[in-house]
Amino acid sequence: MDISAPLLEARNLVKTFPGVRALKGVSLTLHRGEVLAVIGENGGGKSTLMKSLAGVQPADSGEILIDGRPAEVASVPDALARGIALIHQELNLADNLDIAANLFLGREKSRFGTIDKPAQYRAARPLLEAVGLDADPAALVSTLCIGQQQQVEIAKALSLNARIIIMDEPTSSLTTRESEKLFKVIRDLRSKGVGIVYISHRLVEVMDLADRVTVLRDGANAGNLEKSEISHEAMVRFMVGRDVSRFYPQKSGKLGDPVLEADDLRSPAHPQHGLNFTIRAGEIVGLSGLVGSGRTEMMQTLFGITPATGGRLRISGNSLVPQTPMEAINVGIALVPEDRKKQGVVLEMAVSENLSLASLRRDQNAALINRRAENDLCSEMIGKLRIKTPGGKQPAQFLSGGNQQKVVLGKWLAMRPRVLLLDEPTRGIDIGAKQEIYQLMEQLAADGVAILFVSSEMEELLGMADRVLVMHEGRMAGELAGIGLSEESVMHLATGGCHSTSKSTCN
Amino acid sequence: KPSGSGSGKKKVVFVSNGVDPFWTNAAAGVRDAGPKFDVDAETIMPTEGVADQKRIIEDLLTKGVDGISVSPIDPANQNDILNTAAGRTKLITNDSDAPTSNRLVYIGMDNYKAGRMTGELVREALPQGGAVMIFIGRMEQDNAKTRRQGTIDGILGRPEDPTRFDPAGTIIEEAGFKIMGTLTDNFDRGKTKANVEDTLSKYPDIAGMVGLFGYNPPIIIEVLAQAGKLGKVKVIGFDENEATLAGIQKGTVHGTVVQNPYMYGYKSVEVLSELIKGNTSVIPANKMIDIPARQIRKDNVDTFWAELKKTLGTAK
Amino acid sequence: MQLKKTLGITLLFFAVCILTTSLSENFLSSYNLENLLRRTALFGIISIGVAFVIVTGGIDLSVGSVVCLSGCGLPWLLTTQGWSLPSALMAVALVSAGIGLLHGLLITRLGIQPFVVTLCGLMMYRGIARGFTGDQTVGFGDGFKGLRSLATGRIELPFIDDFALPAPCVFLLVIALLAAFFLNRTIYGRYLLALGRSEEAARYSGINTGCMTVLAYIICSCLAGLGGVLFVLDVNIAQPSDCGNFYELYAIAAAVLGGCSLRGGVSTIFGVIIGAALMQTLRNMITLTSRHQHMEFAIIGAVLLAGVVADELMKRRNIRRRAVRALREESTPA
Amino acid sequence: MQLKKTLGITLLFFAVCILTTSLSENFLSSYNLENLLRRTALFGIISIGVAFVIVTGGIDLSVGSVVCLSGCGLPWLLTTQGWSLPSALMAVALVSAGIGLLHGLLITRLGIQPFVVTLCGLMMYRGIARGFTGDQTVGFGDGFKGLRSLATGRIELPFIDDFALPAPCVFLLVIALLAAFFLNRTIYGRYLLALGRSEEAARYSGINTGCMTVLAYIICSCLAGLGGVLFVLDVNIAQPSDCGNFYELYAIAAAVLGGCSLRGGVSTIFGVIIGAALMQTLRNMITLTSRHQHMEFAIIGAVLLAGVVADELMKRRNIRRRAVRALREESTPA
Ligand SMILES: Nc1ncnc2c1ncn2[C@@H]1O[C@H](COP(=O)(O)OP(=O)(O)OP(=O)(O)O)[C@@H](O)[C@H]1O
Ligand SMILES: Nc1ncnc2c1ncn2[C@@H]1O[C@H](COP(=O)(O)OP(=O)(O)OP(=O)(O)O)[C@@H](O)[C@H]1O
Ligand SMILES: [Mg+2]
Ligand SMILES: [Mg+2]
Repeated sequence: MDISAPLLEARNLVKTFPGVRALKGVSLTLHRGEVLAVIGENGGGKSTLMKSLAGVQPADSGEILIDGRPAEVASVPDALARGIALIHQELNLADNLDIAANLFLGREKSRFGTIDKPAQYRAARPLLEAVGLDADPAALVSTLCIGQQQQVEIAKALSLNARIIIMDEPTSSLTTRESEKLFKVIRDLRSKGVGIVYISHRLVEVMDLADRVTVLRDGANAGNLEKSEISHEAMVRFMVGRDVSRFYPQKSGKLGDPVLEADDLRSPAHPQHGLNFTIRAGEIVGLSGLVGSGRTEMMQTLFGITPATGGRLRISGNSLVPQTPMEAINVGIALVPEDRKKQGVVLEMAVSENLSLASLRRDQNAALINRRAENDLCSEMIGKLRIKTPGGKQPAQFLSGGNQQKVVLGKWLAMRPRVLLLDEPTRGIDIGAKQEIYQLMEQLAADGVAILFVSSEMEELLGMADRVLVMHEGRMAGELAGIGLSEESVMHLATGGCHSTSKSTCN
Repeated sequence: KPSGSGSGKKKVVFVSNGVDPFWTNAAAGVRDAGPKFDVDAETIMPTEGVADQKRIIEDLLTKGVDGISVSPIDPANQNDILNTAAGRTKLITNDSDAPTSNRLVYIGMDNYKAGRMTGELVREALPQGGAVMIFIGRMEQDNAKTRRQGTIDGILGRPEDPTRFDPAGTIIEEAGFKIMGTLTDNFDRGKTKANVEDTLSKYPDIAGMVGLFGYNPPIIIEVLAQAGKLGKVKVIGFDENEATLAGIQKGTVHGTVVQNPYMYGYKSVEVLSELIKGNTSVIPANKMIDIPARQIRKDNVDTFWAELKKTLGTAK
Repeated sequence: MQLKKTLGITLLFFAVCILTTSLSENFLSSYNLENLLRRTALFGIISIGVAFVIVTGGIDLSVGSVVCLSGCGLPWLLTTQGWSLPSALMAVALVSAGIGLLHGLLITRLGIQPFVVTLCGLMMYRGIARGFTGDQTVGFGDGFKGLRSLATGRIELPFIDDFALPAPCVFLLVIALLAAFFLNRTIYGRYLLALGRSEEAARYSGINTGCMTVLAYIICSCLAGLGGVLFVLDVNIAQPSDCGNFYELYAIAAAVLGGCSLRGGVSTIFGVIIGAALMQTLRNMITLTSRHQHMEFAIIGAVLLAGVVADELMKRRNIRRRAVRALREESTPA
Repeated sequence: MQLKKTLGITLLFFAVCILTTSLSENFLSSYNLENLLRRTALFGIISIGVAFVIVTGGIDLSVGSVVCLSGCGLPWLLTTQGWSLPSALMAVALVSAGIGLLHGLLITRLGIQPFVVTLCGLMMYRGIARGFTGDQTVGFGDGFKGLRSLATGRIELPFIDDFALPAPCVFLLVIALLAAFFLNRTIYGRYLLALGRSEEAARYSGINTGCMTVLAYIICSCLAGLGGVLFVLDVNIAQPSDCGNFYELYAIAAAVLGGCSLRGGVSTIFGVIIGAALMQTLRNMITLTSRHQHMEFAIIGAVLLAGVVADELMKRRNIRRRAVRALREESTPA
């Protein structure tokens, strides 16, 4: 084995999808004991590159070298045999099976083709410990919450004893605390000589972890940064191709009357805790908490998806607890949901149809679709939100994540909401689109909309929110504003006050 | 419409009421008669009941055939299509008549009478009466309905009345007989078998079993053989399935009533070819060409079978 | 878009027609065309109903049994029970709608799978029809000629001699136009299409998806009920153990042939009608031209499969071609 | 876990048995039990096959037609064509496996939906059987007694007089044990369960999901083929136009009753057998105790629906109860 040669080298990879050339000759080098961050805008080709390195979607042309020798990685088993493991951007678990079964799927510990379950459970425990997941290996994956499932994915990659581990946005559904555990694992692996490719849109993490950064733009290399060159500005410059000044917009600061007042509101997931809070017109309020702390549940209760089991809610002074989303919409509440692809847009439908889906009812002519209103709305929103699409007829599935999110926002802007609920509005969205969404939020607030947004990104929370509500295990743990608002104070409340080792209670 | 078929031969078609070995015998008659009377003769068997039969007749009229012999599934309600056919081609009925339609003549027998003949066989087999179960493919079609009613009336020795109807679920106790019911199987042979088996479970002392559709008796024999009750339970069949005839030879089946489907086919072609030529003298005054049913018992089974083999043999 | 999706099946349909014409000079006779149109109309109506359910991503296996229930129920009520025509028709309509409502509620409220719910329905409704008729054939005999002309009537067309439009075609035409209009022009149609692709996204947009899904099942059952009525008016009798057997499969096959995806969200009413016409034409062709009538379903099955496979291959080729074109365009300016 | 999923159906089954026993003293007669066991075994075998396909999230509508093809094919080859027994059996097995392979390849390679592929199969294979038999009944007559004892034979049990185990039960037992072992203990079974729930998760774990899916369809068709052979050996004759009609629906219903989810990834072989037994017991019950034989399917459908609904309601209550318990536990220490 040639020690001086890089662990993994990709040269000139090209990958074409119907209508899209996702990779136009991308190269990448990874050394032993190194964390290489790969960043870039949505649709830049990061995931595609990783999938071709891991044999999931082999590249059309180009070369992959391992230890300096050309290696063919045409399938997942090929990649596994060469010690390459990939944690996918999306969760890929069979939730009808238990944790151990998922960890060793495809590589079962077996005797004569029969599975040795005890051996699997034994082998699973240390792996779960390493990623900080306190769960029985015999527990069904369907009983875990998203964050825990992500931890199972990470443990699975560890179980491969891979020499190269690729992580495609592993922290997108983890909060700071869970992320910290992951970073510890990554540092451990690095010290053992494992090469790690780390993809994230959270530049803070990248600065924390990365030894080197490779930036992709439009399916091509946009630049490389050595450890010493890594800085927020440098990364952004490469990603966007220009300087991005003033990341978070200026706050206007004028607050109006209370618009949303919750009084002892009880969500079905945590009916034992009543929620109390108030949001004023023009205010941007952040909602923080650990994974599974009940933030999404609260948003869904406010929006009538999972109607409240008790308590009162006042919207602009009128009492109403929405029992269906329609009722919520009628009083001026809008929700940009957490799972964009499933709940936000109808992927196969055209951009224009997605944009009008909520306002059709309002613009109807005796139940007929008002085509003119639909087209007007479409061009208005494409212009206003700068949605990048060849036209209104383009199916939403062909848009990048950021542009899909803008479509969801556009759908609700058309309804002129009084209260805008945003659940992880920038998850998996690149920096350019993020900034546009921030500006939009600020502008809406200036127009008197009350905004409540959930975020697991501390930086965004502190940058955007006038005030932060913190949830812990289904209850409102506290409220922070002004000088009291800091990363430490949020984490303190989110972890349940003083003790930092309390286990997260999912399921 | 006149025939357009290329061979120049007149075209006649025999339409059955379903798919069954019974109709295979009729088809043999059709095939044999074709060359004899110099016509192009064909048999079609509808699979999906009455709607399918209608569709086939319509398509045949389109095709332009010179004569059709049809076994209407439910004559009382099929006048429309029969009259349409009668208006466009020579139409006769077989096996089951449609007297109110414009058909030219009916070739066949009276199912009620044949049923009574079956009933007589039951009385012979069970002189001191007993419990009897009737098995049949379906209750709905006209020939099944009248055949079953004839059988019941025959067993009980009631006066003739083809319009009488006893619902399937009623137990009829008369004249020393107890008719336990009628079980249908919708042509699912597995279900027939289950019906016979379940009858043995339900009435261990059953005295007689009557299978009114051709495929019923062989399955009854099969089940009785497996249960070791051959001979103990009297079997009376209908139609001339090989296993039924073999059972009569062996004495495990008391007897069967046979129609003459071969003759239905043969005669249909003959009558149609004459009608096409313009010879209406083949139509009797009562518009019925009777091909009577016969009772087959141990004494005449050998001659009948030999005859049957001969007529069917010529077809092959 | 709509056109492209139905292009393949339309071509196939014309190919079958041309083939049959060349094999049998009677195919194009007005008598045959009328028969074919009537059958297509009858099956087309129930296929459109099924298409509504398929649009929501569901399936309705009970169509044949609902055909049976209404097809047996109407003559039974009229002749055996002596109900008046309006009340009998009303009863049939209410029962059909009630069945759809039941299906819809079980599916949306209890979350039971459509396949399972309607499979139970398939067994039940035929059983019920066999029950109330006492397993007897029911029919109109010589009566109800006026009513029957709804199915058997022919409408003389101006300027065309010797050919008249079968009455069921008028039903089909009206229903097809209404269905196409509903799906493509009204907000409720849009809601159905949206929820068929992503129930959640539709729900999160304030659409009452449960209600819309129930509506689709009601439409399906009602059209099946109407189909049953027209079938029995056409044939004049119905046998409860037979009537409508397997019709759900023919209807689903017609919808799939016509371009509906069982994954939901896609519909072309025009395609569904062509699909129904293709199936009927194939059966007609086999009776007209071949002596192997019992091979009928082997041939229909094979054509159906060939159609679906060809469609799939064509789709793939199109995508590949479009990709190549896009790339070329991309590289030209560079 | 497995037990819990099948608890409801097992209770229902026992309830039906107890009810029937109380209504008819003949239900528990050894003759009746033997018959019931034999029928359950025959339907159980094809239901297990279908369960394999359902585990992958697919569906096989062609089961009844494959039963018809092999059930007509075997006697036809043996009696009409005069093939030797081994070659005829081999041919039936190969054709059945080939059908499964075809389905699997069309589904995995071309991405056509299982419902569509097997719907075409449903039409084709019966048509083919009707074709080669010339639409004639085929059967063994008085011959092949030895072969037929595979289906009609009874195996005397030690210590039990007057009751013998029907031979098909041995087949069922062996197949069920193998199937349960395969699904729960072997890595391939694990692969099937995983890909049924999330095809991608399995594929990304390096599992050849295409290959495993094809395998499931082959198993299903082979068991359907075996079922067809046993059916015809039991009844002695087969009529191609009727043999096996609707058996796919009975098999799917048994699998669903037994706890398989049509969404894939869940299987309980034991439950499937109980499901098949329940359906057969219901039919037996109706013949034994009621005069309304034609209501049979209405009753079966209603029981099936009631079972599914009760199951769903129970699941919900359990979830709610667990939630309440969790709340109480949480609030106690506080
Ligand atoms: N299976 C596919 N079929 C067609 N196009 C695809 C496919 N997968 C990816 N693409 C396209 O390839 C391009 C690169 O996508 P990729 O997922 O690699 O981006 P990414 O950098 O990972 O973005 P993100 O940050 O949103 O995860 C995009 O334009 C995307 O739409
Ligand atoms: N549909 C559901 N069924 C059962 N439990 C659920 C459901 N949705 C959420 N939960 C549970 O409710 C709790 C709160 O979940 P929620 O999604 O509201 O948390 P969150 O703070 O938004 O976390 P995340 O960042 O993962 O979205 C978790 O324990 C989760 O497992
Ligand atoms: Mg990505
Ligand atoms: Mg959340």
